[in-house]
Formats: sequence, structure tokens, C-alpha cells
Amino acid sequence: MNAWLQIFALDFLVAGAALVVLGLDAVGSVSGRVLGWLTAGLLGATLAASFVLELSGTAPHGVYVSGAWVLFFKRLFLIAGILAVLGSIDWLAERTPRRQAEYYALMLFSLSGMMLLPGARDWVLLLVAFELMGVPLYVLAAYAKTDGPAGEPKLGPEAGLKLFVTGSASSAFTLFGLALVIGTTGETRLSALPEGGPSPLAAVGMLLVLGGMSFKLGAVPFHMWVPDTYQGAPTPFVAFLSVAPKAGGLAALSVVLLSGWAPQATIWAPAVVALSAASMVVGNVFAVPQTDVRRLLGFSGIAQIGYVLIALGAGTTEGLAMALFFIATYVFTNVGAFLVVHAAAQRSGGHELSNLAGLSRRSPWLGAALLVFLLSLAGIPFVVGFWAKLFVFLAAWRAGLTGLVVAGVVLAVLGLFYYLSVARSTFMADGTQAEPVRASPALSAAIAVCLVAVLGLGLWPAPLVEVASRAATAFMQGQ
Amino acid sequence: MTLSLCILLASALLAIGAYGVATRKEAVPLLLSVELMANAANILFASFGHFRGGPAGQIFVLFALAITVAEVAVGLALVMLIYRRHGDTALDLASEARQ
Amino acid sequence: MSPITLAVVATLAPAATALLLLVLFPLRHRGMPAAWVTLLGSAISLAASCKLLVDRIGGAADERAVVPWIEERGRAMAEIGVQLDGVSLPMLVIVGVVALCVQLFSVAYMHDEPPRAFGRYFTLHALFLFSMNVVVVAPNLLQLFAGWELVGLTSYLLIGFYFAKPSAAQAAVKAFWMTKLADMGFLFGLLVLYVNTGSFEWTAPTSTVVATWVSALLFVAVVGKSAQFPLHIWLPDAMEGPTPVSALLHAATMVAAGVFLVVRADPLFAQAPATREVMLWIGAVTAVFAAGLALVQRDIKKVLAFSTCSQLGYMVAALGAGNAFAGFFHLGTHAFFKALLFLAAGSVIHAVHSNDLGDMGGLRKRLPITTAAFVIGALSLAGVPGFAGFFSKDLVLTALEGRGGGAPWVMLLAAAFLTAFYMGRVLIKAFWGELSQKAEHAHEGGLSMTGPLVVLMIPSFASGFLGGWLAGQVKAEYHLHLGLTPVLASVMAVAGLVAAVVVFGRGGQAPGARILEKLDAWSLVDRTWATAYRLGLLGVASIAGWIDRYVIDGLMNLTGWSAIEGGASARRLQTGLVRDYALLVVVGVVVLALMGVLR
Amino acid sequence: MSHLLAITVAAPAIAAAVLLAIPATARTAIRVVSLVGATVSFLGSLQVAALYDRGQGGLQLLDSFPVVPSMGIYLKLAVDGWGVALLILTGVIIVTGVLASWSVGKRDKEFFLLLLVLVAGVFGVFVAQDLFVFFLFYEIAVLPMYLLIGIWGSSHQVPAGGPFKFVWKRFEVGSKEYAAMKLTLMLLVGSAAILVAMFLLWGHSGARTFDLQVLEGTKFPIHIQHLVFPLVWLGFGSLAGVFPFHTWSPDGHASAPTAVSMLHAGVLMKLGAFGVLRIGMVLVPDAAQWWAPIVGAVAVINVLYGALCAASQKDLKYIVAYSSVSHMGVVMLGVATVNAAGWNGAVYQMVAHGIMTGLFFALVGLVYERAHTRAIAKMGGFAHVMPVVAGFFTLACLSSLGLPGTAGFVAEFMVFAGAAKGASAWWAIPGVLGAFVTAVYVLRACKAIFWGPAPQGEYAQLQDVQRTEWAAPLVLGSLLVVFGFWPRLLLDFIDVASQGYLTRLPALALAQLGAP
Repeated sequence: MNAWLQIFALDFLVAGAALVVLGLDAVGSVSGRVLGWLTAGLLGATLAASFVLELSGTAPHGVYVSGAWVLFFKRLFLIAGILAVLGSIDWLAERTPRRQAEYYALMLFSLSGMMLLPGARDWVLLLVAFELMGVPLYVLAAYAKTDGPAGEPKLGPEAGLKLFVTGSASSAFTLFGLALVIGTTGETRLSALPEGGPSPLAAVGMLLVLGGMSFKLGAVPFHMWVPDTYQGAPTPFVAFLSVAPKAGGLAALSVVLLSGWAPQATIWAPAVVALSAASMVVGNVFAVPQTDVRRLLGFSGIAQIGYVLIALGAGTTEGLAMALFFIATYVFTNVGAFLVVHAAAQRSGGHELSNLAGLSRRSPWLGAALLVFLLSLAGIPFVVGFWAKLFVFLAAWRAGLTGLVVAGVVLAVLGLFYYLSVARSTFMADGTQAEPVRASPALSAAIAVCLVAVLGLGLWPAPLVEVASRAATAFMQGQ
Repeated sequence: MTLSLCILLASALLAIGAYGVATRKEAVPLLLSVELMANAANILFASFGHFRGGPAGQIFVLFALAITVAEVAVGLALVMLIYRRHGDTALDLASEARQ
Repeated sequence: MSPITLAVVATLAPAATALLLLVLFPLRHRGMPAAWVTLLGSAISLAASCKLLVDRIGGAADERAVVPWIEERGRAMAEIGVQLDGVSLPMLVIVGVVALCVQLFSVAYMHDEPPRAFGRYFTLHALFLFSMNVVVVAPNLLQLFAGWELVGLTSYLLIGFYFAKPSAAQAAVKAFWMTKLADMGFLFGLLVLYVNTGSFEWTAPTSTVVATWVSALLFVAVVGKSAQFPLHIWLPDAMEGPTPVSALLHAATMVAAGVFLVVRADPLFAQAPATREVMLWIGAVTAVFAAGLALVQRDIKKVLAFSTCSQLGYMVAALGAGNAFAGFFHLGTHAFFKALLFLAAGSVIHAVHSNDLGDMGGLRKRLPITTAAFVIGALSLAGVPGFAGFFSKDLVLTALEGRGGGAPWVMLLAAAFLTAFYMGRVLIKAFWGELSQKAEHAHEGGLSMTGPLVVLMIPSFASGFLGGWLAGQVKAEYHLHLGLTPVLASVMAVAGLVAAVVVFGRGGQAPGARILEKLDAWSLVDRTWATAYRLGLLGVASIAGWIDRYVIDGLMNLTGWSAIEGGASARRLQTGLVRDYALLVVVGVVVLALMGVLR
Repeated sequence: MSHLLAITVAAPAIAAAVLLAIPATARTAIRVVSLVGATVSFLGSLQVAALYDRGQGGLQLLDSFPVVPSMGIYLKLAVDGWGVALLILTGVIIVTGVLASWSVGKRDKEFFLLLLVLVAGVFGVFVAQDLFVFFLFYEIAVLPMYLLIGIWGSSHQVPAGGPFKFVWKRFEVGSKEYAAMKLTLMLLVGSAAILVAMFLLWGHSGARTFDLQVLEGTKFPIHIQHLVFPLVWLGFGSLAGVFPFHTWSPDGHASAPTAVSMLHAGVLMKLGAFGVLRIGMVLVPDAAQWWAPIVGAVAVINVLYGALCAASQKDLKYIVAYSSVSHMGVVMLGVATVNAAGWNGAVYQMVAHGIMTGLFFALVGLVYERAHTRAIAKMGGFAHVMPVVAGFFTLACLSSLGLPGTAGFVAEFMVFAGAAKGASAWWAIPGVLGAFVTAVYVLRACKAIFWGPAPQGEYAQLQDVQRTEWAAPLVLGSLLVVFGFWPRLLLDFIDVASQGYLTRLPALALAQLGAP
């Protein structure tokens, strides 16, 4: 075995885990719950391995570069995966008892695709990894084929379809754009574009690629699937969908823009700024009238991506570091929020705001946890989301994007309005139901991890800032 | 055929596909339109490869085809689900999510 | 003890009393013990004041001691302390004597009050004495203002003593508002003085312009506090308070604080002839106007109230004429005889349980001491030669004559006639004639009521002879001379009394009484202020309130509404049709591509 | 003690953490823990006052912990003279506030928890010497209010009307949820402005630091100053109730529960004014001087307009709330004078108004708890049944109208003197007029509620002050008088700080005074 293969150890482990899960299911004697715990365990082991193994290095021809940057993302994906799996175990066992292994396997495949993204420096690898991440998501989104929370329409197929149609259209555009870019250079290296002014054709191609990839981020105008899919897909999966592919998309975009096309920043930077502004505005404005918590969080996620893109648009090492910090904290915050909503909906029969009424009394700790996540999303001090927003703004300010920062700051206030509307339901409204909400151990564990992370990093953000900075610096230095 | 004409052809195909995706109400035409768009890209890859030389274009077409096939396979399955749910493949039926 | 210590004791003894009663509320709630504590405090204060005055007569020099109160950049911006001189010491004693008498009188007069109310009454009295002393010993205008406001507060609380009575409650706030309105002048005056001289001293050197501004602004406050036209309307209403309160606050001391202020700030006023001119006229107008209204009052206290306005008008006119001493002298004598009159009236009210002159009559048969007191007070007030009031009023009139006579002088002479006339009316209606039904069972109150009357009779008669001495204290000129004015004044006084006997002795009506009664009933000044209050203040206020709720806040609501409505209408763009979603993707890509082409 | 300030700030937060561990049923324990936390802070602030060397002035009791050193953020705590005065105010208000909330009926654990968190934030703002930490604490102090009002508040109806009648279809104007949301959003818009201002300062500090002392020593370009000052003024001003961003205050304070109104009107609004003074006036002095006339002009609108609005109210809590708008105008007027008298007066007014309005809200809460109404028209003669409440209410009224002998007089007088001495002497006129209007409406309310014939029917048996309810009136009432008669107790601290900041001012400001 070649020494450089070691740098793919984690990816192999995850893909292997998928095969193990499928294999065990084929044997047929293993219960779904066990598979779930096994998946979580394997992911955990992979995460642990990431701290033990020597994973830095470069693949031949420089098609893949592994270092601090790659590790940062891989760990993040693994954490998101573990949290989502933990959140899914009980739902799957109860709702789709006969189709559990596929769920875990698909999630693992998607994860393995994601994990290949940040290190890829070649278009072929990048594109394949991107699609490997994406295609399983279409299936998972439609996973609740015929069942969903009682009393709500069965939206599984619709969720999958909408993700699929917009996704496949986007990837077609990506492909077309890539054809233009690669056609002009004749190379599949990411950084093959000539410095200075590429041909107009290549410029159009670049922006088509940017647009197609933004789809995964849910950036406006490629966001339309977000609320509908979030509403129809299984909520624990949405917890995953709302963070991991976005982190993956961020990784891919960073690689493409900052590693591949850094010299052509004048072409893509205005587009990123435009996407960012549009996302912030549309996400925040559309979130206001939502009454379904998943849709609300969906639009909020669109807005959050706008904030990430601010940092990316800055194009600096610092901006990238802050984007990493942002997306890392966003993983914990958003997964936590969705899982709490999931737990509450399981007992209240719906994801409407009104179903959350009185949550703080029915389950004080879930109520408090939701509040913390919401405050973090809103960017309130002493929970981590504040630092995330602040750092992004600072970095962008330093890079001269003052207009975007001011818009972001103002729109954040609008954001507070709808986040507080959720808090209002959970804390102030008197719900019709009084029975306590109990989350299963797996779910509770996942929520607790998120809560600890959000609060802990809120009080002490410095370590994560350091890690993110190191990853960003390493990346910008070409590692 | 010159490269420009090929690019024009690919662009036209892409546009037709995009138009189809954005207007078709039936599932099958929609899937076809997606295929059309993907193949527009493939034509572009191939023609760049042909006119400019180098293996990149040709290689990429293979990957792109595989990817598109995987996507459309999943898409077909999704259409099946829609059909089971609504007894029809009219996609406008799948608009139950609250707006 | 040093004079400063004594002065501090004199000032703070009542404060300590008030604090004690406030904190030790069981003591206050017991009633009578509170009265004794208060009396003790007042006695200590008076004793200290007397010692100081005696020392001064013995040749002690002026004293002044201040400590920083408010700081600015490490220096004292304002100071508090005591100033002991020929103005403050006599005033301190006058206030102390009258206060002690009134408090003693109150012990009997208020006896029927529930213990808690009784305790509250005396607590407020202690607070008042403290506040008044703060005014009197003030070394600068700021402290004077502080005390000034505090006496206003105690006045408010004492007028509203019977707070269950809506009319008393209304009278209390009215008094507070009217004086507070005028006090804005004081505050502005202080600010102008501070800005121009950097201090609050009345001796601070200034230009004529500044002095005119400051004195004019201060005079506005005087008009309010000393119930001069057109801010006098609160004083008659203030009679809703217990009668001893009227005697102390609304006749003898507090209302005279305005005059006291002008006397104190004489160096400022001396530089402002324009202000003095205004004062002269306002004083004269008030003197006549109030005397006229006093003539037609049916309520014995209201007669005295208008009489107080009128007499304060004399003082203000004297100050306007440039003779501060005349005003100060009249302040002193008036304090005694007006307190005496009010206490005697209180004694009458206590006996017949009514304020209405119509319910009285022939009281001299039942209340000999009270009658004697009232007669002495009335003669003094009327300015009958030999009585205290004669000397001081004569000095006022002389001051005006010395200024060249003119209309104010004539007006004051007319007021002198009216004074004697209306006092004669009260005497005849209340004390002479047939014994009224209500007076049937009237009897004198206990020693604590008659005692103060007797004590006050002495200075009411005799304090006029102290003019020369008092003038020496304040280094003013004072000659008792026989001239046109004293003669005319005496004639007016006697004529007024005679006329009263002639007119009212036979149960008649004063000539022109009907017009005056109409004037009183219309209460034009009152209504003007009420309208100003309703339209100018409450009206504007409700407009402001409406604007705030529906326009300013409405705009804020509109902002939020727009955001929500915007979101709600934008939401319709999310059609739910998958082809529309794809369309948007296409559009987005096209736009991006255009950005690439058109960059 | 070297960490005295940290302890003072942390004590309520620690108490809040302890509360987490206490079961919600242990009601007495919850209260005792809260009281202990509050008391420790209060004693801490007294100790700060005792240790603070007035002769030396400046920043003292420095304490520093790194938070995010790579971004230049340190938890740097120190106190100046203004801080000492305001710490004491906060300590007094929270202790009495906790005692006044002894009888909170529902979800008391959460209530006290939020209250304590909020107070920790307030303490933090007054001692933070790092702009960023300042902002952090500011946010902590502002946000719990949403839940405190939304959960424990009270609602009422505001009749629809005016040119924007249609908004009533969307909002339940007057409800507690509406009030809470409006308050939070308006204040957060302010925070957004502050954040932008912070970025500006940070970006142009040269050193890329948030350290206030460094920023104070930095001469910012004039055009930056002209951007920063209005942002700071309106940003912090929204919390200080600066017209026209005051409209959260009446609804918010009227809807909030007793202790929350006490804290919010008593202390939190001061954070806003303190921010304008400490950040706006001190950090960007050139622009501040240029803007001062506008700040002052708006402040006098506040004073007079707030007083007039208060005079038109029929709801007791609204009267008190609008009076806060008016009195905060006095504070802002003092701030705008840019002289020692005015600044001393501004800070003194913060303390005086804090105590006074705390007393007001405590008493209004008592009355409301018993009579279950806030409509003045329904009240009357309450002095017969609750004389103690009546007495203290009157005292609060007197301080409110600026009667000598109460803290309100000293403060207002200094502000007016400062204004008269300042560049725009005419400010003093509406200021004093406002004080007169105050006299009218407070005494009118006082008369309507407490005076008149003894109440009949359901109000005949209203109870006077009981047990822990004594704390707020007694402490706050006494302080009003003590600070009224002996202002130097606090002025010694305040003045030394004003001096310090002012002496630095001319050197910086005179250089480039003028239009942007």
C-alpha cells in the first residue's frame, strides 16, 4: 500500500462503516437500533482515529492535499454525522423499522463524499465527491415515504423531489460551467486558470460553477428547496441536511474559490457578495411569517449562510477562519435546535409553533436548550452564535465589506424577531398539552452535546478560534 | 463544425433543457430535460476535448455521465414515490408543503 | 456654645424632632407625645434663637459659616450654612415665637383628631419650622431656595391635612402648583445669577442688566409665595387647612418668606429700579384689590386670608419703593398680629364649629379673651395709632410718600381705609350684636388655647415700638415723624372703623358690596388660571399623549408591521411548484452568467 | 481583595448558577439564594466605594482576564468615579428588587434566575474597561427582559386608532408579548448601531484593540468620529429613552412585573445614558462636541414631551413610565452640556432617578397587587388604608418634581446649571418647565390615588406594606432624602471622574472642533 493512501484513512473508515452496516443488515439478525448505535460508534471511532493517525500529506499529482484544513472539516462532518445518527435512532426504529440500515448507509456514503471535498484539488475528484455527498441526500430527504408525524401531510416524496429537481438542475449547470472552464485550460487541476483575465467564456463558466455549488449551501436564489424539504424530510435527517452539506458546500466553495481561483477574485467576489446579500435579505424576511418551525429554521439557515458568505467574500485568511468558526458553531447550534424541535414534535404531534407552546414547562431542560440554540442563532452574547457573527463581521469589516456588515447587523435584528417568536411559544404561550416531553437517551445525548458546545464555546470561544485560524492559515498556505 | 458552433449547440441544448425543467408539469419530460442539460455539458466537454486536444474533456465526460445516470436513477425512484402517493406523475400535485 | 453652633441647633432642633417622629412611628401614632416632642423641639429652637438675639443686642458681631454642598471640578459649586445678622436673627425669633404659640394652641385645637392624624400634624409642624429656619438663616440664595421649596412642601401637606375632603385636597395641590409655577422664576433667577457671577450670593457684584433679570425672576417667585396679584388665588383656598396652620404658614411666616427674600437680596434689587417699579405697582394693586375682596367674604378665615394678601401687598409695595426696612418691619408686626387674629379666629371656630360669619354674633359675651385678642389684632391691623400695625404701616406709606407719592400711595391709603372697614365688619358681625344660635354654647378653649392668645397680644400691640431698634439691627434709617402720611393713615384707620360701625352696626351692607361680591363670585383670575391649566396644560398634554401613542409609537409599529407584512406577501413567491423552483435556479444562473459577461 | 470587581459582577451570576441546581419547589431557598447573591454584590459595591481613592481618581481596582486575546478582547474590569456611584445604585436596586419580588407567584426559579443574570450584566457594564466586554454585558443586561416581561408581565388593551390603525390587526398593542417584543427589538436595533460604531472604533484604533483606555488615547479621524457618535448616541440612546426611540418604555415598563420595572427603569435605562457618556462623549470628543447641541435639543424634547405625555395618562404605571422618559431627558441634557456641572448632574440624576423610579415602581406594584387595577380613576382615598405606601409615594413624587431635600433636586439643579452655563443656555428653560409639568402630574396622581374620602367596597380592606415589602420603600425612600441632603456622599466620586474625563477633553477636542 502506498504511504499516501494513509491520508484517506478516515474516508475509508467511513465508507467501510457503510459497508459494515449494509452487510450486517443483509445478514439480517441485527436490530435497527443496534445498527444505529454501531454507526454512531464507528463514526466516533473514526473521529478518535483522526486524533491518533498521521493524516497529513499530499496525493500524487497534488490531486488531494491533507492537513489541518482537511482535518478540521472531517472532524466537523463526523461530529455532525454522529449527532444526526444519535438523533435518528429512535425515530427510525419507531417509524420505519424495516428500512433502517439503508438510512445509516446512505448517510455514511454522503459523509464519505463530504470528507473528500476539502482536500480535493482536482476537478474530477471534487465533482465526484460533491455528487457522492449530494445524491444520497435525495433519497434520505424522501425517506419518510408514507409516514410522518401524525396529523401532517405525508411530504416525504415531495421533499425529495424538490431537492432533486433543483439539485440536478444545479449540478447540470455546474457541469456546463466546468466544461467551459476546463475547456479553456484543457486541464482538470483546480488552479489551472491563467492568472489575470481568463476568457469571458471561462468567466461565465466560473460563475455557473459558483451558482451550481451554492445550491448545496442553500444560498439565494438556489434556496427554494430548503423550506419544503426541511418540512417533508425526517427531522433528524434535516438536522444533518441543514448543517453537513452546507459545511461541505463551504469546503468545496473555499477550495474552488480561494485555492483554485484566488487570482480571479475580481470575477467571483462580487457574485459571492451578491449571493450573500440576497441570502441575508430573503432568509430573514421570509422567515418572519413562518409558523412551521422547520420552515422557519430553514429560512433562518438561508440567512445564516448569507453571513458565512460575507466571510468568504472577504477572501482573506481571517475571513476564511471566521467562516470556519461560524460553520462549526452553526453545526452544533442548528443540529441542537432541530433535535429539540424533533423531540417536542414527537410528543406534540406537529412542528407548528403552537405545538411548542408550553415546552418550557413540559420539559424545562429542552425548553432551555431550545432557547439557548435560538439565542445562538440570533447572535446573542455568551452563546457561541454571537462570537460567530461578530468574528465574521469583524473579518469582513477588515476586508472592506462594510456595507454587507451593516446590512448583516441590521437584518440580524429582524432575525431576532422570529427567533424570539419561537421563544415566545416555548416560554410564554400556554399550550393545550401538559404532558411532559421526554427525549430518548440517544436524542438527549445529542442535544446535550450541542448544548454544552454552544454554551461552552460561548463562554470560551478562544480554543475554537485558534483551531479555525490554524486550519484557515494552513489552507491558504496551500496545505 | 467549429468550436463556436459546438458551444452554441451546447448552449442551445442547455437552454432547451432549462426551459423544460422550468415549465414541464409532468415528471418524465422533466427528467428528460434534466438529461438534456447534463448532455449539453457533455457535448461541451467532448467538443473542447476534440478541438483543443488533451484528455481532460473526454475523461470528464465519462465521470459526468456516471454522475448524471446516478442522479436520474434516484430521480426516477422519486417520481415513483410521487406516483404512488398521488396516483399521477403530474408534479404540481407535489406542492403540499405549507407556503 | 458658639453662635454658629447655636444657630445650627436652632435650625436643626425641629429637624431632629421631625426625623424622630418620622422614624419612631409608634411615638407619632400615639398622638399627644408627638405634640410634646414637637413643642420641646420648637422651644429649644426658640431658646437658641433668643440667646443669639440677646447676644447680638449685647454687641455680638455678624456671623457666617458655610460648608460645601454640591461640588463641581473639586470646588464648591453650592454651599450651605448659616448667616447670622440683623435680618436673620429677629426673623428667627419672630418665627420661633409665633410657631411655638401656634403649636401650643394646636394642642387644644386639634385635640379631637385621631391620634395618628394628630401625630402627623405635629410632625409636619416640626418639619415646617425646620424649613422656615433654613430660609431664615440661609447664607445664600440657593439655600434660601431649598428652604423656600421645603416650606412650600409643608404648606402643601398641611393644607391637605384633611385629605379626605376633596376641597382640601384640591386646595393643597393648587397652592403647590401656583407657588411651584412661580418658583420657576426663582430657579431661573438662580441660574442667571450663577451663570453670570459663578455663585449664589446676593452680594455678588453684577451689572444692572443681570441684576434686573435676576431680581425680576426672583420677584416672580415672590409674587407666588407672597400671594400677590395675579398669583394670589391659592391663598384663600389654603384656608382649607386647620386654622392654626393658616395662622402660622399662611399669615405670619411662610407667605412672608417672599418679602424676606427681597429683604435679603436687597443688594440685587437695589441695582434694579425697573423691577422695583413693577413691585411697587403689584404691591399696591394687590393691597387694594385684596382688601376689597376681604370686605365681602362670609368666611372669617377668608377675610383674614385676603387681608393677608393685602398686607403682603403693603410690604411688597414698600420694597418696591426701595425701603426694604419698611417691608421687613411690617413683616414683623404683621406676623404677630395676623397670627393673633388667626388664632383668635381659630378659637371662635373651635367654639362655634363654623367658619361662617353668619353663624357668629355676640361672641364677646361668651369668649372674652378671644374677643380681646381679636380686637387688639384688628386694631393693630387697621393701623390705629399706638398699635404695632400703625407704626409699620405708617413707615410703608411714608416710604411711598418719600418716593413722590402718586397713585400707589393713594391706593395704599385707600387700602388702609378698607382694612379698617372690613376688620370693623368682622368685629361687629362676630363679636357684637345678638348672640347667634351657634354661639349659644360657645366657651373658651383651655389654657393652651388662651395662653398663646395672651402671649401674642403683647407683641401685637407693642412690637411697633421696636422699630428704632430693629432699624439699628439692619442699619436702616428710621425716624418717627409727624407728617402728612401718619395723620392721613390714622384718619383712614379711624374713619374705616367708624364707617364700619355706621354701616354694619345696623346690619347694613357695604356700599358697592354687590359689585364686589359679583367680582368674587366670578373669580376672574381663578378662572383664567383654571382655563390655562385645562387648555394650556392638560389639553396640550392629551394632544402629546395621543401623538405619542398613535403617531410616534404608530410609526414604530408601522416599521414592525411593514417587516411582517413584507414577509407575509413575499411568502407568496414561494409557490410550492417544483418547476417554479427550477425556474428560479435558471434565472439565478443566468444572472450570475450575466455578471460574468458584463463585469 | 484583588478580584473585588470580578466578585461583585459574578456574584449574581453565581447565584443564578446555584439556582439551576435548586429544585423549583424549594421556594424559600430560591429567594434566599437570590437575596444572598444580590447582597454580596451590593456589599461588594460598597466595598468598592470604600476602597476607591477619591483623591487620586481615575481607574482603580484593575482586574483583567483574557477572553479572546487573538482578537484583542480582554475581560478588563476597573472602576472610575461614575462607576462607583452607579454600582451602588445597582446594588441597592437589585437587593430591594429581590425583596419586592418575594411574592412572585409563578415560575419563580426562572424569574430570579433571569433577574440575577440581568443584574450581573448591569454590574459588568459599569466596570468594563474593554469596549467589547462593555457591549457583551450590555446585551446580557438587555435581553432577559424579553422573557421577564413576556412571562411575568401583565397585559392590557390599547384602543385602536390614529393614522396607523391597521397595525392593530397584526399586533395586540398593549399586551405583554407585544411590549416585550417591542422593547427587545428597539433596544436590539440600538445594539446593532452600537456594534457598527464599535467596529468603526476598533478598525480605526490603529492598535486593533477594544481597550477603552487605549481608545481614549486615540485620536480618531474626524469623519469617523462623526459616524461613530450618532450611532453611539442613538444606539445607547434607544435604551436611555431618547426621543423618538422611547416608545418601548411606556408599554414595556407598564407591562413588566414590579421588580423588572424597578430594575429596568431604575438601572437599565442608565446603561444607555452611561454608554453615551462613557463611550460617545469620552471616546469621540470632537464629534461629541459638534453633536452636543443636537443631543441637548432632543433631550429637552424628552424632558418636556415626556412630562406632557405623562400628564395625559390615566394608567398609573404609564405615568411613572413616561416620567422616566422625561427624567432620562434630564440625564441626556446633562450629558450634552459637556461641562462638569452637567456631567455630575447627569450621573447624579441617573442615581437619583434610579432610586426614585425604583421606589415608584415598587409602590405601584404594591398597589396593583392589592387593588388589581392600575386605572387611576378607580382609585381614591388609599391613604386611609395604606398610609405608608401613600407617604413613600409622596416622597417619590417630590423627588420626581425636584424638590430640594431630595436627590432629584440636586441632580436636576446641577444639570440645569450645567446647561445654563453651556453653549445653549436656553435648554434650561424647557428643562425647568418640564420639572413644573412633572409637579402637576405627579401630585395630581398622588391626589387622585391617595387623597379623598376613605375607599369603600372592595378597596376598604386593602393592606398596607407587609414584611419584605418594607425593604424597597424604606431603603429607597431614605436614600432619596440622604442623597438629597448630603449629595457629597456620591458627588465626591462622580466629580472626580467628570474632572478626569473633562481635563482630557480640550486637548483632544479643541484641535479640530467644527463641522464634519
